[in-house]
Amino acid sequence: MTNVANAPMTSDVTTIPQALVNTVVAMAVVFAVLIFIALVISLFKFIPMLMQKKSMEISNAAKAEREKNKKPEESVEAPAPVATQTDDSQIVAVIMAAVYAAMEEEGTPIPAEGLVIRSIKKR
Amino acid sequence: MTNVANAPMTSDVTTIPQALVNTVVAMAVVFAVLIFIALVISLFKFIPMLMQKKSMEISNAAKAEREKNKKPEESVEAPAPVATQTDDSQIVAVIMAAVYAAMEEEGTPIPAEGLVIRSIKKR
Amino acid sequence: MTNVANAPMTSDVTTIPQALVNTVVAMAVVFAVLIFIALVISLFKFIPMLMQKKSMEISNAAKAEREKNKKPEESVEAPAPVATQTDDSQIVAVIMAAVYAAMEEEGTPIPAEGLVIRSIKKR
Amino acid sequence: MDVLNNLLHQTAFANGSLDWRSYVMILVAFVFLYLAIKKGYEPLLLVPIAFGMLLVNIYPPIMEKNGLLSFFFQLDEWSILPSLIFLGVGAMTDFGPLIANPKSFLLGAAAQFGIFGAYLLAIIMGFNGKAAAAISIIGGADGPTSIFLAGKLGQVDLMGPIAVAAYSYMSLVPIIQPPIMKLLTTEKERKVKMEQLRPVSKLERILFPIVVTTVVCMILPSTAPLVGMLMLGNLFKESGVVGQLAETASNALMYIVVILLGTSVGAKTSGANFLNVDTLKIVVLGLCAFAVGTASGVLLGKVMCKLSGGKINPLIGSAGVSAVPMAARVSQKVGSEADPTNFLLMHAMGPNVAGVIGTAVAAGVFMAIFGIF
Amino acid sequence: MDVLNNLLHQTAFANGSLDWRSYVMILVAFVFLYLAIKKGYEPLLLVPIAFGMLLVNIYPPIMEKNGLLSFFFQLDEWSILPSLIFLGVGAMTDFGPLIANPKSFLLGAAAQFGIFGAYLLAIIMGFNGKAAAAISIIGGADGPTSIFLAGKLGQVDLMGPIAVAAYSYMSLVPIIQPPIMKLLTTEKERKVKMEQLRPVSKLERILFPIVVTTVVCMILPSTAPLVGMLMLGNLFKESGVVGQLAETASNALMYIVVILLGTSVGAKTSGANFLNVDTLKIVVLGLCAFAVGTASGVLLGKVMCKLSGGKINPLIGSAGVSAVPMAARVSQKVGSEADPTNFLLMHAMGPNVAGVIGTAVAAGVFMAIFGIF
Amino acid sequence: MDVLNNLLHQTAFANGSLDWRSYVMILVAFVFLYLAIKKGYEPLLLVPIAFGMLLVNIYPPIMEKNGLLSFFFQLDEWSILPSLIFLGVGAMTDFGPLIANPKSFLLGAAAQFGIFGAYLLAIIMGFNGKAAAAISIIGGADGPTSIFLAGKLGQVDLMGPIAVAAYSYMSLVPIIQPPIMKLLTTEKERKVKMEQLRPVSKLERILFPIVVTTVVCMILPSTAPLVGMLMLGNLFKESGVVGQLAETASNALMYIVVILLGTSVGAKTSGANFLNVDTLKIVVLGLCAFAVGTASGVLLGKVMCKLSGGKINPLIGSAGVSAVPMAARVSQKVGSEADPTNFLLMHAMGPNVAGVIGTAVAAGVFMAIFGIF
Ligand code: NA
Ligand code: NA
Ligand code: NA
Repeated sequence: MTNVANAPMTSDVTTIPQALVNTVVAMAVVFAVLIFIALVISLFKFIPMLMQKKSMEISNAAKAEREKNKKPEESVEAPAPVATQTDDSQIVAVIMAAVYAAMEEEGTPIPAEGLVIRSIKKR
Repeated sequence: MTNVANAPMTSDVTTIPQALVNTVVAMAVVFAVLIFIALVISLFKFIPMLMQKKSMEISNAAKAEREKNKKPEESVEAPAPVATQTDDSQIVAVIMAAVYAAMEEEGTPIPAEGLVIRSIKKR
Repeated sequence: MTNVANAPMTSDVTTIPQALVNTVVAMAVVFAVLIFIALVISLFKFIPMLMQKKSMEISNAAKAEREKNKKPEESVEAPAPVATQTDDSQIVAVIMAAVYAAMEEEGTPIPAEGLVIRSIKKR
Repeated sequence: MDVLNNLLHQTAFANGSLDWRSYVMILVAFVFLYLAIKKGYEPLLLVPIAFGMLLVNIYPPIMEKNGLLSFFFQLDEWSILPSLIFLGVGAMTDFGPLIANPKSFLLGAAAQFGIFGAYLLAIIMGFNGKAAAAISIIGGADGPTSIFLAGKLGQVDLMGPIAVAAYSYMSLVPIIQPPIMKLLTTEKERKVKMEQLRPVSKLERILFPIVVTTVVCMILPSTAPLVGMLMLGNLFKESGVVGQLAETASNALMYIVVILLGTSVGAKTSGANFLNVDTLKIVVLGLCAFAVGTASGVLLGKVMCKLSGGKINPLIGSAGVSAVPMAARVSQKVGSEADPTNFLLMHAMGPNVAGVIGTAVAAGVFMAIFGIF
Repeated sequence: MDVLNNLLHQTAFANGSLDWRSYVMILVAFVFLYLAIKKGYEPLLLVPIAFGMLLVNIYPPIMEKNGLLSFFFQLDEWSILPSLIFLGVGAMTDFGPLIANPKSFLLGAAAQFGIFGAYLLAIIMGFNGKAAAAISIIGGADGPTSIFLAGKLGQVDLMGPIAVAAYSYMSLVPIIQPPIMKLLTTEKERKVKMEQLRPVSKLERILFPIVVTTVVCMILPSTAPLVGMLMLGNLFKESGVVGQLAETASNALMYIVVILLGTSVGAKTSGANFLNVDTLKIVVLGLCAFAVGTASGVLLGKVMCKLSGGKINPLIGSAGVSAVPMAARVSQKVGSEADPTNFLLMHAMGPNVAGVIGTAVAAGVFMAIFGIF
Repeated sequence: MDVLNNLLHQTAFANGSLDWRSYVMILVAFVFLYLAIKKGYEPLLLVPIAFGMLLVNIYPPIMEKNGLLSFFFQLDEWSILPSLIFLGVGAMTDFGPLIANPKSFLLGAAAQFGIFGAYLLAIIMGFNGKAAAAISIIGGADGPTSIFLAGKLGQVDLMGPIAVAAYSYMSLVPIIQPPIMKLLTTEKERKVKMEQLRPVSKLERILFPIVVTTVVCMILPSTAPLVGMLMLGNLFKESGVVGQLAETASNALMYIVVILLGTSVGAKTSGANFLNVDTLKIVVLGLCAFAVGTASGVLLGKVMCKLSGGKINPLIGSAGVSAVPMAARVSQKVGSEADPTNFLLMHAMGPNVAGVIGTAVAAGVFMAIFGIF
C-alpha cells in the first residue's frame, strides 16, 4: 500500500519546524473534516419532519388507492403489493438508467433488452 | 486444480453448435444423476420396515439373553454392555479384515498382532 | 522451528539401546517436572491462610482510615478509591523501577520524567 | 505548504483514482443498501456486498495488494468461503420432504434448463465458454455455487456482477415467478391438492447426506468441496450427536464467512468492472435464466401431473430453481390463491432443496466440460 | 548421557536465549495480569497481551518464523485484526447522542490536540517522523487505531510498547482525567445542567454510518478499512435487518480477533524490544497525550459553554479522547460530584464516540503526510 | 461426442485416481460414521474425520494444491489448530481437584509410561525415531497433543492414522481400562474411600495456569504453544473478568477449529496412506500404549495406597492417561462396582487433568530429544 514514489516525506527525520507545520495543518484538517460531518449530520434533524410530511402524503395516496380498489376479495392484501411494485420499478429504472449511461459512453449500441424493466413492471 | 494438459476445451471460444451439444449432454447428465439419486433415495422407504423387523429380532434375542443372565445384581445393567460388546467386536473384525486384506496384497507376512481383536473380544 | 544444526539426533534411525536410554531419561524428566509442579502447587494451600491474615490487616487499616476520614458526605465512597490509589502507585513504582534498571544498564542518563510517578501519586 | 498540498492530492476527489464511474457505483451502492434495508431484499448478503461496493469505489486500494478486502477475496478465489457457507446452509436445511418424495429430484433437475438456456444465449451474445458458464449458473439461484464456479473457472472479474445479479434476482423471485407460473398452468392444475408426505425416520435423514455425497461426488468429483460441505453440515444437524458443530457451522462460522464473502465480493464491483456492457448482458441473462428455469420446472410439473393422474400440483415445479425457501413459498402462495385450502409449502420444499443439488451437479458438469478438477 | 545433556541445553535457563531482560519482562507480565484481573484494567485486552508477553519472554521462537503467535501477528501487520475489532466496536456503539447533538464533533476534534502535542514532543525527543506519529496516536485512546497506524507506518517493533501503553492509559482514564478537569473548570461550570437530547429516528441512525463512511473516506481514503469497518458494524446494528451479522461481528468474531490480536501484540514485548529508553519515552509521551487531549477537550468545552450562554457543560469535553465509554463515565462522575442531580453521561457519549472518528481522521492525516494509501 | 467422453473420464470410477484401496477407505469412513453417530464414539471429532476420509478417497485433489481441505491442513501443520483446541479445552477444564490434591501429578506422570512403552516397541518394530515418538504419543490420549507433535516432528503422513487411532482408542477407554484395573487391584483396594477434597480458593485457581505455564515452559520451552494456550484458556475461565473470551474460546472458536481440524486430518487417510502395515502397527502400538499407561497408573496408585496407609484408591491412577473426562468416569464406575457408596469421580479428575500436562511434557521431551524448538 505504501507507494514510495509518491511519498512526500520519505526521509525519516522530521525537523521541528516541519513538525510544527504538520501539526498545524493536521489539526486544521481534523477540525475541518469533523466540522463538515457535523454540518451534514445536523441536517438530519430535518429528516423526521420530511418523513412525517411524506408519510402523510403516502397515507393519503394509499387511502385513495384503497377506495379505488375496493373489491371485497382483495381489500386485505392489495395496498402492500401495490406499494412494493411501484418502488421496485422505480429502483430498477434508476439502475437501468445508470447502466444505459455507461453503455452510451462506451459507444455500444443499446440492444433490445429494455424489456427487463417492462417485464418487472407488468403483473 | 486446473489440469491444463487434460483440459478438453482450452480454447476459450465456444461455437454455437458446440454449445448446443454441451447443453444437451449437460442436461442429460443432470437428469441422469438426479434420477439415479432419486432411485437410491426411493429405496429409503424400505428402511423403516427393515428396522422394525430387525428390532423385533433384537428384542427377542435380548429377551432370551436377559433370561439366561438372570442374576439379580446384574439384571439392570447387563443387556446394554452385552450389546455394546458384540457390536464393537464385529466392527473391529471388519476393520481388521480390511487391513489384513491390504497387507496380504502387499505381500507382507502377517505378524502376531492378531491378538488385538482377541484382547478386545475377551472380557 | 527445527534447528537442524543443533539437532542432537538428526540420523533418523534410533537403535534400541539409544531408545532405552531415551525412555529412561524421558520418564525421569516427566516425573521430575510433574513432581516439581506438584511441590509448587502444594504451596498453594498456604494461600488461604495468608489471605486471611492480610485481609485482617487490611480491614484494620481500612477501619482506621475510615475513622480518620469521617466526613459525612464522603463516608460511603472513600475506602474504595483510597485502596485503589495506594495499590496503583505501588504498581507504577514497580514498573518504573524495572524500567530504570534497564536504563541504568544501558548507560543512558535518566531524564527528568520521574514525575510520571508523582503525577499519578498526587490527587 | 507542501503538507497541505500532499493532503489535497490524497483525497478521493483529487488523486485521479476515481472517475465518473466510481460516483455512479457509489450511488448504486446506496440503491442496494436501500433495497436491502428498506425492502428486505436478501439483506444478509446485500448489505455487506453494497458496503464493499461503496468502499472499493471510494478507495480502490482496498482491493489491491495488501488491501483489507483483497485478503478476504483471496478466500473466495480459493473456494473456501462459498464452501463454508454451504456447510452452514446444510446445517440449516431439512431434506425430509425430498426424502419423502424423491420424485422431486426430477423437478429439481428440470429447473436447471434455466442455466443451460442462459448458457446458450450467453454464447450467442459473444461470451467465451467459461464466462458463459459462470454467468449462466446465476439461474441456479444459489449464490455460493455461483461464486464457487466463477472462482474455479477463473472468472474473478465477473464475480462481482454475477454475485450481485444472483442475490438480486433471488430476492426478486416473488415478483419474477408468479406471472410465469400462472401463464403456464390452468386454474384446475393450480387447485390440485397433494397427499400428505410420509414421515421420514431419523436413520433416513442420517443416510441421506452420506448417500448423496457418495453418489454425486463419485460421478462428478469436482463438486466434492461444495456438495461435501453442504452434506457434512446436514449430517452435523441430522446425526444429533454433534449439536455444537451444527450450531457453530450455521451460526458463528457462517455469519463470519458471510461478512468476509459479502464485503469482498461486493468490492469486485469497481466502476470499470461493473459499469460495462457485460454487466448489462449478465442482468439480462440472469433474468432469462430465472424465467426459463421457472417455466421448465412448471412444465415438467405439468407432465408429472398428467402421468400421476393429477396427484402432483405443477406449481411445485417452479421451486426447483432453489432460492431456498423463497421459491417454495411462492409455490405455496400461488397455490393458495387458486384454492385457499391448498397447502403446497412442504411439497415444494422437495424440488426446492433438490434444486440446490441440481445446480451443484450442473456446476460439476461445467467443470468437467472445461477439464477442471 | 548425551540425551540428558541435550535436554538441559533446551531449557529456557540454559539455552542462552533468555537474559535478565526476559526475567524482568516475565515479572512485568505478572504485574499486568495482576492489574487486569485484580484491578479490572481493560482485562479483555490486557489478559491476552500479558500472556503473550509471558510466552515470548520464556520462548522467543513463538514469534519467529512459523511460531504460533507470529502467524497471528501477521494478521495485525496486514491490518486485518484491528479492522475487524472496529467492525465489532461499530456493532456495539450507539451514535444516537452524537446525531442528536452534532456539536459534539467539535469536542471530539479538540481532544486530538493530545495526539499532535505528543507528536511534537516525540519529534523533540528525537523520534523520526513515522515513529513519532505512531506513538502519538496513543493519545487517541483507541487501541485498534493505534495498532492499525503502527502497522501502516511500518513501526512493527513499536507495536508492543504502543499497545501496552494505549490500553494501560485507557484503563487509567478515571485516575488521569479528573484532576485536570477540576483544575480547568470552575465549580459553576461543572454544575451546568444540559437539556435533554432530542430523540433520534431509526432512519437517521441508518444514514449516519453511510454518510460518515462516504464523507471521511472521500476526504481521507486511507482510513477506509478502519472507518469503513466501524461504520459497517454500526450499519449492521442499526439497519435492523441483519441482526445475526451484528451479533456475530460484536461477539464471536470480535472476541476471536481479540484473542489473536492480544496475544500476538503482547508477544511483541520481548525484553530487548520493551526494556529500553524508547519504551520509557513512550510511557511519558502517552501520559502527555492523554493529559493534553483531556485539557484541550475541556478548554474547548469552556469556549462552547461561553458561546452557548452556559448551555454546555465543559466537563463533557474531556470525553473526546474516546476510551469509550470510560471517559464519558468520568465526565458523569465529576459532574455529579459538583451537583449530584447532574446527569452528563448521555451528553458525554457524543464527544466520546466523536473522538473515535476524530482519531481515525488524525490517523488518516498522518498516513497522508507520509504518502501511505 | 467429445464432451460426453470427457465427462465419463472425469468420474471417480474412470479417471484412474481411485483404486481398490479408495473403495475400502470409503467403507472404513462409513464404519467410523456408524461408530461416531450410532455408538457415540467421540463424535465431535470422528464425524468430521470420517467425512474428510470419505471426501479424499472419492476426490483426492481436495488435499492437493489449492484443494479445500489442503488449506485447512496447512493450519494443522503450522500447529495453529491443535493449539487453539487446547485454548478451548483449557477454558472448559476445572483444575480444582488437581490443586486440592497435587499428589495427583504423580499419577499423571506414571500414566506416561504408556507412551514410552509404545515408543520402545515402535523402535523394535522398525520405525525411525521421530515416527516412533509421534506414534507413541497416542498413549497420552490427548488428540491435539498427538497432532501437534506429529506436525512438529514432520510426520504429516502419519497424522491421519495417528489421529484416527488416538480418537478411536479414547472412545474405547471404557472397554480397554476396566479389565486391566480389576486385574491389578484387589477387591479391598477398590473399596478404599477417599477423604473429601479441600475447597480451592479463586486466587489459587487463577495462580495455577500462570505457575504451570511458567514452570513447564521454562523447563521445556517448545511446549509453550500447547501448554501456553491450554493455560491461557484456563486463565480466561478462572480470572472471572474475561467471561466473553472464555466463552468464545470454548465455544465458537473451538468448534470452528474442530471442523477445520477434523475434516483435514481425516483427509490425510487416503487409501495409500492408511491401508498399509504401518497403520496396522499403529493400531497395535496405540492399544499397547493405552494398556501400559492404564497399568502403570494403577500400579503407582497401589504404591501410593500403601505409602499413604490406605488413603488413596489405586483406581484413580488409571485416569492419568487423560481422555478427559472419560477415564475419570471409568475410575468412578469401577470403584462404585466394588462399593456402590464409593465416589471417586472428583478424586480421579486430579490425575485425569494432570495427565494432560504430563503428555504435553512428554511431547516436550521428545521435541528436546530431536532438537526441535
Ligand atoms: Na438451484
Ligand atoms: Na479517540
Ligand atoms: Na495424557
